[in-house]
Amino acid sequence: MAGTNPFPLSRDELLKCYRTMGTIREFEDRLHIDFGRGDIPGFVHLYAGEEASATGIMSHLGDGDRIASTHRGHGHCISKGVDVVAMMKEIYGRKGGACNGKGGSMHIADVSKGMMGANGILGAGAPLACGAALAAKYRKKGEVAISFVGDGASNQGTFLESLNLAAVWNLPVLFVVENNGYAESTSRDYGTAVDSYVDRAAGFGLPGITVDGTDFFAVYEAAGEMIKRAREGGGPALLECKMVRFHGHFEGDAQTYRGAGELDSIRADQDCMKKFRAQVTAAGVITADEFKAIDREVLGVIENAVKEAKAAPLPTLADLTTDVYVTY
Amino acid sequence: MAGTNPFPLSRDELLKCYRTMGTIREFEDRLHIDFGRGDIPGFVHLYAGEEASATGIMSHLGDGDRIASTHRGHGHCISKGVDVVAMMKEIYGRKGGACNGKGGSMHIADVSKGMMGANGILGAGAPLACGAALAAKYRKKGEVAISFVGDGASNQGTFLESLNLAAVWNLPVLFVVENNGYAESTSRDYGTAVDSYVDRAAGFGLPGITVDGTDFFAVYEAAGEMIKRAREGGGPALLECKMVRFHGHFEGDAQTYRGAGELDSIRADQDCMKKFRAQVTAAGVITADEFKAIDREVLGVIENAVKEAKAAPLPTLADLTTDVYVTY
Amino acid sequence: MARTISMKQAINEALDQEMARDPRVICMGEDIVGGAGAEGEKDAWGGVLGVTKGLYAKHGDRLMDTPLSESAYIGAAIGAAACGMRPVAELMFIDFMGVCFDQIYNQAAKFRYMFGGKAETPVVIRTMVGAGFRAAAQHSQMLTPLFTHIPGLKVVCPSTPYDTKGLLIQSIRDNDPVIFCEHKALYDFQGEVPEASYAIPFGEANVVREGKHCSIVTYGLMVHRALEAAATLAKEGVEVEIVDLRTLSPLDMDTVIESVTKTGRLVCVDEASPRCSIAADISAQVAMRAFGALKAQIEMVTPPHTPVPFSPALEDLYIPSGAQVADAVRRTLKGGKH
Amino acid sequence: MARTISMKQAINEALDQEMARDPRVICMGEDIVGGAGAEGEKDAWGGVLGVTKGLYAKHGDRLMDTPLSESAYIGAAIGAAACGMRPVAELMFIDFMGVCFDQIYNQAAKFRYMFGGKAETPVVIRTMVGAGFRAAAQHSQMLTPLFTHIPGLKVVCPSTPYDTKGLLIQSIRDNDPVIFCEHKALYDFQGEVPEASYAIPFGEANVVREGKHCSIVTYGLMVHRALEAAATLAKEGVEVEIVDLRTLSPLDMDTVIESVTKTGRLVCVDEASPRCSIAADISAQVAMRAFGALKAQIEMVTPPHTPVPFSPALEDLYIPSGAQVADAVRRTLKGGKH
Ligand SMILES: Cc1ncc(C[n+]2csc(CCOP(=O)(O)OP(=O)(O)O)c2C)c(N)n1
Ligand SMILES: Cc1ncc(C[n+]2csc(CCOP(=O)(O)OP(=O)(O)O)c2C)c(N)n1
Ligand SMILES: [Mg+2]
Ligand SMILES: [Mg+2]
Repeated sequence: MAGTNPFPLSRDELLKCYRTMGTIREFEDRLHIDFGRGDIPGFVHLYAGEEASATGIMSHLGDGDRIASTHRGHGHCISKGVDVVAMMKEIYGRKGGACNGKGGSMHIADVSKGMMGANGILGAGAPLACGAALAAKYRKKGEVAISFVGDGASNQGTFLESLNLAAVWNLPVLFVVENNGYAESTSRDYGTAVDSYVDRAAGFGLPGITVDGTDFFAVYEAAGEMIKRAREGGGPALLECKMVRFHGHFEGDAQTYRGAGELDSIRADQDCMKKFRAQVTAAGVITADEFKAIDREVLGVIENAVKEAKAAPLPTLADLTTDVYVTY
Repeated sequence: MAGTNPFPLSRDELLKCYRTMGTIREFEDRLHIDFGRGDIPGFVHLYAGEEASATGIMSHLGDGDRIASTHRGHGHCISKGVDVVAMMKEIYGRKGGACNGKGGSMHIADVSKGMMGANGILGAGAPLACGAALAAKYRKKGEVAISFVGDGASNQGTFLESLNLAAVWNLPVLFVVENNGYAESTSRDYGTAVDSYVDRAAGFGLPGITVDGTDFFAVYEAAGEMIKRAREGGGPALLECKMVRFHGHFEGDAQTYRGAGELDSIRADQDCMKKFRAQVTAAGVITADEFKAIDREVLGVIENAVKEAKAAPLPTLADLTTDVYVTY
Repeated sequence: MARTISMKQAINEALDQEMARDPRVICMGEDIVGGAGAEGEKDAWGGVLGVTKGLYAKHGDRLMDTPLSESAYIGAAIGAAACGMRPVAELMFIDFMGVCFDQIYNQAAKFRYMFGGKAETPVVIRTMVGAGFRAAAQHSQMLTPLFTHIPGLKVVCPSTPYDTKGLLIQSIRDNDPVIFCEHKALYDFQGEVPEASYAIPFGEANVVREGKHCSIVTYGLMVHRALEAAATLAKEGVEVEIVDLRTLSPLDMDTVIESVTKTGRLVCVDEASPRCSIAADISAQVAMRAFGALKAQIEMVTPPHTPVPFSPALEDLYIPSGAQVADAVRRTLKGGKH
Repeated sequence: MARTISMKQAINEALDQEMARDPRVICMGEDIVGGAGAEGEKDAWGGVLGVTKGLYAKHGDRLMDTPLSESAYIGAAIGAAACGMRPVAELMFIDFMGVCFDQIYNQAAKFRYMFGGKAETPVVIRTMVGAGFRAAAQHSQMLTPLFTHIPGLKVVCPSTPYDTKGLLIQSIRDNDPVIFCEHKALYDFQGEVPEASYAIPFGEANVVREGKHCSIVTYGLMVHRALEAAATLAKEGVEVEIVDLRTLSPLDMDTVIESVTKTGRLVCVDEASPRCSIAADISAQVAMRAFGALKAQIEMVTPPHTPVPFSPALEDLYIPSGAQVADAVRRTLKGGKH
């Protein structure tokens, strides 16, 4: 019924979450095109299709809460509040980029926003998030930390050790396994020897939940509960988001490992943004036109980011050897 | 009833197993004394109190089966058939030692016996055992590999990754967690965030069993089943042996972390050799005098090993730089 | 018969021929086949840059995709090697050594010594090294010095398709653990390579250019930068001699010293970070063993002591250039004993 | 007021004083308290060799025992450092770096650069180095070159209780990641140490003995071997100058070069394996930057290119001795420009 809002978020919050997801989608789809054109250097891993996970989780966080991300980090950055212009400049290797062009796509960070960095090493973010959670524990302000990991990377020792450490120290940390079914070209079911991450979590004394990661509200609610629990001293937990990725592992991947029609069908049936729009318009809380307006707005934001990135100056020899140490 | 043998091993096999356990016990108790005297250099971790685990498991193995051991490796070596004189010489740092004096207590190996080495790095044996199992899979002779790990080391990423790998590749490997309640001075319950290793195994899709590791027959039967299954292509499994250690973590440890009377009580009530004798004499299969005869025999074996070790020559400068490479 | 093929193809061919020759050779790594457990194409990737593509069709299950667990599967390769196999494990980027180094330097490298000469561990770890891919700080490192430092390891880093094939075949046949470093920026580099199988012995540096004024000692991609410098300098009447080390451990110091004895001058070029580098190692050994032959200071050309930057504008400045090498040669030519 | 205390006590005191001074300082490691979850004594160990014993009584839960998971807890220390804490994590033996190196060299070391200068990671990793304990190949390594090679890390290795206290305090206050190497064979070494807190700046080598005939550059335990050699040589009328580097990164090359410029001769002594070692690094830099000052070949004294043997008979031969250092000095004194 139009007017009554059945969702756990206000109309404004819903709009904001949609804008975040839309920004991620447009950011990534644009990179896909520009990479294809040869404009963008290096390895680029796109988050398109997975937006509901980052956005649903990050809606619960403030700047004092920390996240440790993965190689597929753009969505985590955007939903944690990192400036998209600074991100785009970074990906273009420019001065004024989030890392002044020194990090690139795989290393975007903004510590002022609690974003501890995308990470080129699988599983490496988990101990860092434990450390952030440990710091939060000493600070006693109820802050939490989130560790993102892919289904493939969930088999890294670094990640597995962290599950145990978090439980032993009862840290306010949430481990989010973003299970998009593949690690590069290898299926999750080949590489991970357990059906449910809830069972893996249980092997480390952690509570776990599996949700449909393409359903924003499912992610939002499960994460909300777990984060609240962690803030209150209830300790770590693991959230598995089952999801899909729309582009290749990285740009340039022909994705021949996918089944016939797989990509079409996930784009048709498992598009988290489509689902969000459908749920929210059906409830009459936001109209299709309002969503379209946001889509247009976001298009402009990304268009502008690309323009600014291309116009930004390149770093020079003087930048090469700065920022290695605070003092040396 | 005297004469009928209720055990899954013949009288001769029982005598052999007791001799093995007794050899380990005497070997370790003797090292304890000689270390106290200052005769033995380096870090020495004794297996006394844990003999039923190594012996119960190794009874199922031949030379073609491989084991990867831990820092507490003497018991694994002896029950896998490594020569005790060569071991003793090694621990005394002599030529003619199992490793010609280059390895010492923490690195005794005998590849000809399928003993791939004690290991100074926690968790490091697990991938090696996976590799042995992989080789066995290619060789197709039904060989298996065993990976031993302590309760503390079971939290190493290397070990945890190996559980997953073994399951993914369906390797004929058995992971044995020797849970003696402590990692150095830290209790198992502090360091390991799950009550049962069966749950941890389940987190990697592995079947697991927990047994009383001070009960030789419990170990023997559980290991036998799991090893048979692995030989037949049934894949990896995990066996937790709950056990006790009689000496300190290493020689020199005052063990003040133990509760009052703890050491006395485990020596009184959880001595695997006492239990073995009681079970077997009660069934009338072997007499107390026969056991005593073995005890005496073993005493002589170790006495002789120490004598030979002390008489053996020390390595010299010419040995320092050999055996680094096969060719260089 | 020699044809012109790429370094990538040379690697593929070496693996193919050795797998055909010796049933104990097996390969494992992340996506070295690709498509495991998925519905689409099997052998979908053949490694992240397609180097092993096609081998699955010929050798089937002797190539294994792995979970993303380098400690476990590289350790398994080492364990299998200790049990009679000849595994070739791929560590996708050498930068990932930090999650599995223990298995390499405390296990594989030390077994033989710790076990008193009674173990053999014929494992090969193939891994991509070097910068130039705009892959940033965690996917562009050289790190050869870290492995060269470790007794018990052999370290190989070829500069041409010909050397690549011969050295990889030697690595597989070798009875010690070998770290085989493939420079990603050379994967498409073309060169003449015989079709037949051949092995290039370890510890034999290659004098890729003769000259009398100055020796340049280097390896991998930097051999090509040295050749650029040589071309420039030749126009100035300076003839440099270039020694391509090919294997960093064992190291052919005899050839280096012979060259320095002839030229009296030395420039060491290394793509690794400067401190405790291969460049430093060679320089130090020359300053110790052939000091008398030196007519002037030794020069080293390396990147700065910084991580590898992402921005192409910076990365191009980071990687030692032919011009920098030429400058170093000019500096040492200007130097001299006082 | 200065008293004579051991290096162990100096470490304990530095930690104690810094924990008292700055609430952001926390310590973590395996059994650094001891007895966690057990029924007996709390603070049962204070670290495997008792170095942190007693700190728990004073600082309570700011010292944390850890599960046996170095990647996780050292990574957590690094993460906490990036979030405003000043953690001191203990890696029991440097030999264990292989299971957690990624967190150190790809994370802590690179954050600042990769993030464009916007991150600080003030973490200290305390770790035991060196041979002499009959602890064999996996518990006796030096490995300082591996860390020194990495841009973004600072590497400290003191030789006396006085330096230990001052450098550890500096390490904790420093805003970059520091690898603090404690030589286990020096733990009981005694020396004068002020009770009051003080910091010794990084990058300042210490000339522990002045002399005019030859410079010996070294660090850690080897400083004492150099002093032995100096005493022997003094009887022969040879006065060596000994430079104790104290910090390997940053490195005080100015002091080294000043000394070599004075003496004209250099012997580098390193307990690390020879290839790509600290000895090689210093030698190479001198051969590049102060070649003109050298009157003879540089000599390096290191162990052989082998793992550390267990047998005391071999280990004593493995570790460079004062006699070997003296011989090297004699060799370079005999050498000279032709
Ligand atoms: C330690 C390490 N090993 C391997 C890689 C190479 N690599 C990068 S992404 C990737 C696949 C990751 O899969 P998953 O964790 O499922 O994340 P996804 O890419 O699906 O988001 C691999 C193997 C790496 N970056 N780090
Ligand atoms: C990677 C690594 N970390 C730490 C150590 C130091 N260490 C040696 S034994 C030990 C305790 C091991 O406990 P557990 O695994 O339970 O085996 P137990 O000693 O009880 O047999 C520790 C921490 C090590 N050898 N390797
Ligand atoms: Mg995935
Ligand atoms: Mg234990």
